[in-house]
Amino acid sequence: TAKQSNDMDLLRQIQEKGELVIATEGTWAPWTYHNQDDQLVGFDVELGKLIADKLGVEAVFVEAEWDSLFAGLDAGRYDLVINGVEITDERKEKYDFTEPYAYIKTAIIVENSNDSIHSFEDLEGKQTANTLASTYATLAESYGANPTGVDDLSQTMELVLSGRVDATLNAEVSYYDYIKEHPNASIKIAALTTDASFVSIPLRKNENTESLMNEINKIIMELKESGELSELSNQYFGVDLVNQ
Amino acid sequence: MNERLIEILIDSFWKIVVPGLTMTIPLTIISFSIAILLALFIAMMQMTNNKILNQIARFYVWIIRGTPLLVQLYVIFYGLPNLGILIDPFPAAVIVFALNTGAYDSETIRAAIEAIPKGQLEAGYCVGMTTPQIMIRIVLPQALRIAFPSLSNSLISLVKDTSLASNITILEMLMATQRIIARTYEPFALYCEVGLIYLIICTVLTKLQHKLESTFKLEY
Amino acid sequence: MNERLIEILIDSFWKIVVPGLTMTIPLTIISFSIAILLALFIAMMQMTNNKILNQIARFYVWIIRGTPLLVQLYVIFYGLPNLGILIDPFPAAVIVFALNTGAYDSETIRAAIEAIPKGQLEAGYCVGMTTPQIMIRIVLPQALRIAFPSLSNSLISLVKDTSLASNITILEMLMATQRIIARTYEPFALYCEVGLIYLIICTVLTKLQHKLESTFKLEY
Amino acid sequence: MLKIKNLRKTFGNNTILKSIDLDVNKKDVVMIIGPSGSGKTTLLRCINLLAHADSGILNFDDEVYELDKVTKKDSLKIRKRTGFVFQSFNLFRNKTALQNVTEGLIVARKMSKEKANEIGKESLDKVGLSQRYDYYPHELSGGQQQRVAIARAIATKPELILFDEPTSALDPELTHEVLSVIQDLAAEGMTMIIVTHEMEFAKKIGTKIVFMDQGEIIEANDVTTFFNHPKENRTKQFLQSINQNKTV
Amino acid sequence: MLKIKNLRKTFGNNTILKSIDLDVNKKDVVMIIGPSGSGKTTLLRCINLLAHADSGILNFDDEVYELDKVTKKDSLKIRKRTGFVFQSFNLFRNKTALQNVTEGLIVARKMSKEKANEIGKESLDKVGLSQRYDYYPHELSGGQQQRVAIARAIATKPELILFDEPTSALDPELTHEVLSVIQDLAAEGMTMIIVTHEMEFAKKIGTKIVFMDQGEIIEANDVTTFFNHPKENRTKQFLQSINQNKTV
Ligand SMILES: Nc1ncnc2c1ncn2[C@@H]1O[C@H](COP(=O)(O)OP(=O)(O)OP(=O)(O)O)[C@@H](O)[C@H]1O
Ligand SMILES: Nc1ncnc2c1ncn2[C@@H]1O[C@H](COP(=O)(O)OP(=O)(O)OP(=O)(O)O)[C@@H](O)[C@H]1O
Ligand SMILES: [Mg+2]
Ligand SMILES: [Mg+2]
Repeated sequence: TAKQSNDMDLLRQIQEKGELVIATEGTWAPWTYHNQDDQLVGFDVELGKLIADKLGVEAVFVEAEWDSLFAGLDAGRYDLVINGVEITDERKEKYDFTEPYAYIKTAIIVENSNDSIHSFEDLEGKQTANTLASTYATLAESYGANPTGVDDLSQTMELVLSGRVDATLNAEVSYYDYIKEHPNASIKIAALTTDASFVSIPLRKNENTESLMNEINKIIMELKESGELSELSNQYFGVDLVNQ
Repeated sequence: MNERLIEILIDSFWKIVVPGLTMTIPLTIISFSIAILLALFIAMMQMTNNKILNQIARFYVWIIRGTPLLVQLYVIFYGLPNLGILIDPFPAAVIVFALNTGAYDSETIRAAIEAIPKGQLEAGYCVGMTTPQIMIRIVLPQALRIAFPSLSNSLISLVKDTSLASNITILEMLMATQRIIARTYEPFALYCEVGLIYLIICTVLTKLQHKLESTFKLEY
Repeated sequence: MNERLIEILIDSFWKIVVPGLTMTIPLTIISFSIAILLALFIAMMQMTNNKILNQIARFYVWIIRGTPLLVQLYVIFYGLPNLGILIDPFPAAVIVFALNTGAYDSETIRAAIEAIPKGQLEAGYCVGMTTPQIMIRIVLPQALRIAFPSLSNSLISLVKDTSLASNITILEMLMATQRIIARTYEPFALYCEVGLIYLIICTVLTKLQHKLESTFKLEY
Repeated sequence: MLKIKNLRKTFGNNTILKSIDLDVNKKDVVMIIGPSGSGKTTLLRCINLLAHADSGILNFDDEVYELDKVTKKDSLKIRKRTGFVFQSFNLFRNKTALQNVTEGLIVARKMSKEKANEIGKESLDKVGLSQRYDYYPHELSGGQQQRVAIARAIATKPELILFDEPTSALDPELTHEVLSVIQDLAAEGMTMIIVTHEMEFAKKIGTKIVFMDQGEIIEANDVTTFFNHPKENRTKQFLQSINQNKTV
Repeated sequence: MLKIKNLRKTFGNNTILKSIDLDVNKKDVVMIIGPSGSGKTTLLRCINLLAHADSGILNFDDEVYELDKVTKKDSLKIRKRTGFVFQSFNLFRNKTALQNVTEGLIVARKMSKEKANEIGKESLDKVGLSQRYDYYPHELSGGQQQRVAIARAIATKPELILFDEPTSALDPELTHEVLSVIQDLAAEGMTMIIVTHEMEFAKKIGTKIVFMDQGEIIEANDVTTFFNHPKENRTKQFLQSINQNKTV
């Protein structure tokens, strides 16, 4: 864990320690998860390593529950959270966000035989489920659905499959990942958002993080331009989520 | 604390309290009531001379205490549908919490019964009472008084354990909190807020415990 | 069950057991040992005539029982750094679990002490023993026997509650399981597997409980 | 009405009662005397099945029980017909004096609460406790507790009452009172077995004396024969020690 | 050595002891007699501070204690110098007979275990329990428990022993034995206060008789005067009832 005093530039602290402490869930494939050899991998993890590399320091990953990531960030235990965090206006009030490094579309996933949902408007009065740590509940509610939450993605899929809910909202890429593991699962995408939301790295809002923010922004731009990031995306998602 | 945070906390107060009133508290009360009855029953079963009843009770306590509540919720909610049994979230939660708390409480009650001197039971026999009659009128009133603080422990734990019901789509206080955190990214402050609300509920229970404890004080 | 699933379950077995052996079990044992000492201490404090000690003990039990374990973990791990106190995950977990279990257990022990007839204490006074001496040699040996099943409850609960340590970056069994679920999307099977591993640990504890219970059987 | 044959009782390796035979007729007042630890309490406990004898046969009226094979039903049956006053009283700790007496009436004998209270108060009055109806056991003195125990046993009007040292905690005045209560019961035809250390008491209301030592019945006889013409040496020795106590 | 002045004790609204005055000299054997519920046990409990008197002054040798303001330290001091035999024995349930006796020696008097065992066995032998060292209380008969309680109190060789009906559960033979133990203690100069219902016993070893009724000391006198020339009517009545018991 990082031990740091609040009155010193974060970038300088990181460079002095020689390590960048990155917090991530480690339980959200393909963003951040453990492969069969139990190594922490994923799109976010690779990005973190690249950033640390470019800063000339070592990447140290810390894994915790989703909400603990932010508690630890606030407490100064971690330098960064890289965990597929979507930018919203409300969140911007809390954190400064770097350049987006990916975009995602939200999908409505339903049981194969479900014929009643073809668009977000069809969610009106329907029962939906989503993971707690997400913005999906707000989204579903805005279309008049009745959202309940559970802890993880697999639970939401179970709920759809057992018919306990009509649909689940989730990242399109998560659906594909699930299908990869369960090719025979009787689910399908019923609709996709037209506007993508952007994924970025949140930083604590204070002047100490400014130089780090600039540095990371530079690095993300570089990675985008060089195509490295797209390559990573293809590797993990099978599609390029970097350039819309 | 900045203004934004204060606003969030105020705004979220009712969003957390409402599921507390409509879900956490009813779920706790219903489950606990069933659990206590179950626990009495199981404690009795463990103490009879009937080997089969004995084994059944021991098996139940062993399985339930031995596995995490979360897994029990999974089995009932996500496992049973495979056998064609689809139970709604609320009854499923009641079943699991009652079964779970009942197993723990049965051990507490058994211990308390064993703490009552045998002479009490024997005196009951000698005035012609049957074992169940003695249990209900003589032994249990004394035993429950001894078990009381431990049973309060289990009730107060249950209040907070019901938060696991979020795993089976029940919107209780912790889930309500986590929803707000997902939006605002203020886990620490919001967890402290929900902690405070739990504290209020548990304060009522603790006061009640102390009140009942002194009302039913037994001296010997 | 299909082959893929079986493979996943076999493959994950050690991935779950190892953190169980290196984290869940040590964390439980260390925290529980401290908790019992703390509980004895607090129970005594609650029973002295010293009003101040009384209030302190009551306050401690009230706050700890009243708030969720999760919130306590948050306060120690994510809250204290704001005051410049940065505790590593493992010691932080030990502190929280010991404080938490200690509060509950102190109530159990207090109840058990109150179940011992006053004559035992008085007889101790009459042979010139001091209150602490009587407690240690006469009252507690009897009280702990009564409290034993409830204390086992709390130990067995603790085994499973340590899974909350994943919130403060500690890799224990449940977190290990969730990692595998994140990759394989097989929550039901994997939760059943981890449930079984918990069951094995708790079986050992239950057996130990029954063994000790019959060894220290008290009759009167 | 009660016949015991060859009753044996062991605790671990210790044989506490060795082949006890005892005959009790209707209206008998059998006094069991004997040194501390000789097995008197254990014998009473075996009779109403609180203790499990290792072997032996019990005739209660015309029903025959093998003591090593009694069922719960047998126990309940025998206990409904007997009363028991424990040496250590064993009052229900969560019940008042009056409730201690009425409990058996209301629950086991299905009596109405009013009727039970009436009888309960009557019984407590008999033993001089009219001032203590609503006291809990821990608020009563030793002698008061003992009297509640006596009241509890006689209230149910059983056919046979087993008293285990019923006057041990009582002063001479009260002993006198309790004695007259027991005498009244005897007059009403109640059968009783009484363990006691008070020889005056034994002489006064006993119809039969049983002297026990080390788990055996050394001598059993009617009162006058027993005290005036003891047969066994052990008995003589015991009786002698009593007289010794008396000489100041 | 012990002087009590104006001791008062209430439970709720009931005054259990009303202005008790009592003088005990060194080597006195004070016998307290009186009906059940008269406050004898409560008086003993007030003397060694197990019960809190509402008011009163206690002189123990030259130390003066105000009974409504005693500290823990005072209690410990007084209790280290006194022994107590409870009416209900109160044996330590988790200790064997021998351990019951040695506990106070080892813990409170810091005696070595060997020495304590030696004394413990000696004390148990004195009361005829050499066969029961390793029995737990629940394995002992009533009389055996009472004797353990006596052994426990005398083992510490205190300056003052308070006995609450020490022979209530004992047969005449044993009463005789315990009596001689107490006589030996008296001979050794031990001061004792003994609550008893056995008048023979009181006559035999008492140096002083205190007769209590309804929380008051009705009459206190030396043995012969008390029994032969009682002053108060209440006393006469009480003594009469004793003689009544004797006539068969
Ligand atoms: N905790 C209590 N609350 C109310 N009354 C009590 C309490 N303890 C004792 N008493 C009353 O105080 C009186 C005196 O009791 P105490 O035990 O001193 O009598 P005693 O002379 O020792 O009688 P005994 O010979 O029967 O042992 C009794 O009438 C009893 O009911
Ligand atoms: N649970 C037990 N385990 C071992 N021995 C026991 C047990 N219960 C009783 N005994 C022994 O059995 C013997 C007889 O006990 P019992 O209580 O019948 O004696 P008693 O004649 O009633 O004596 P007392 O007059 O002292 O009451 C005693 O020596 C006692 O130590
Ligand atoms: Mg006996
Ligand atoms: Mg008394």
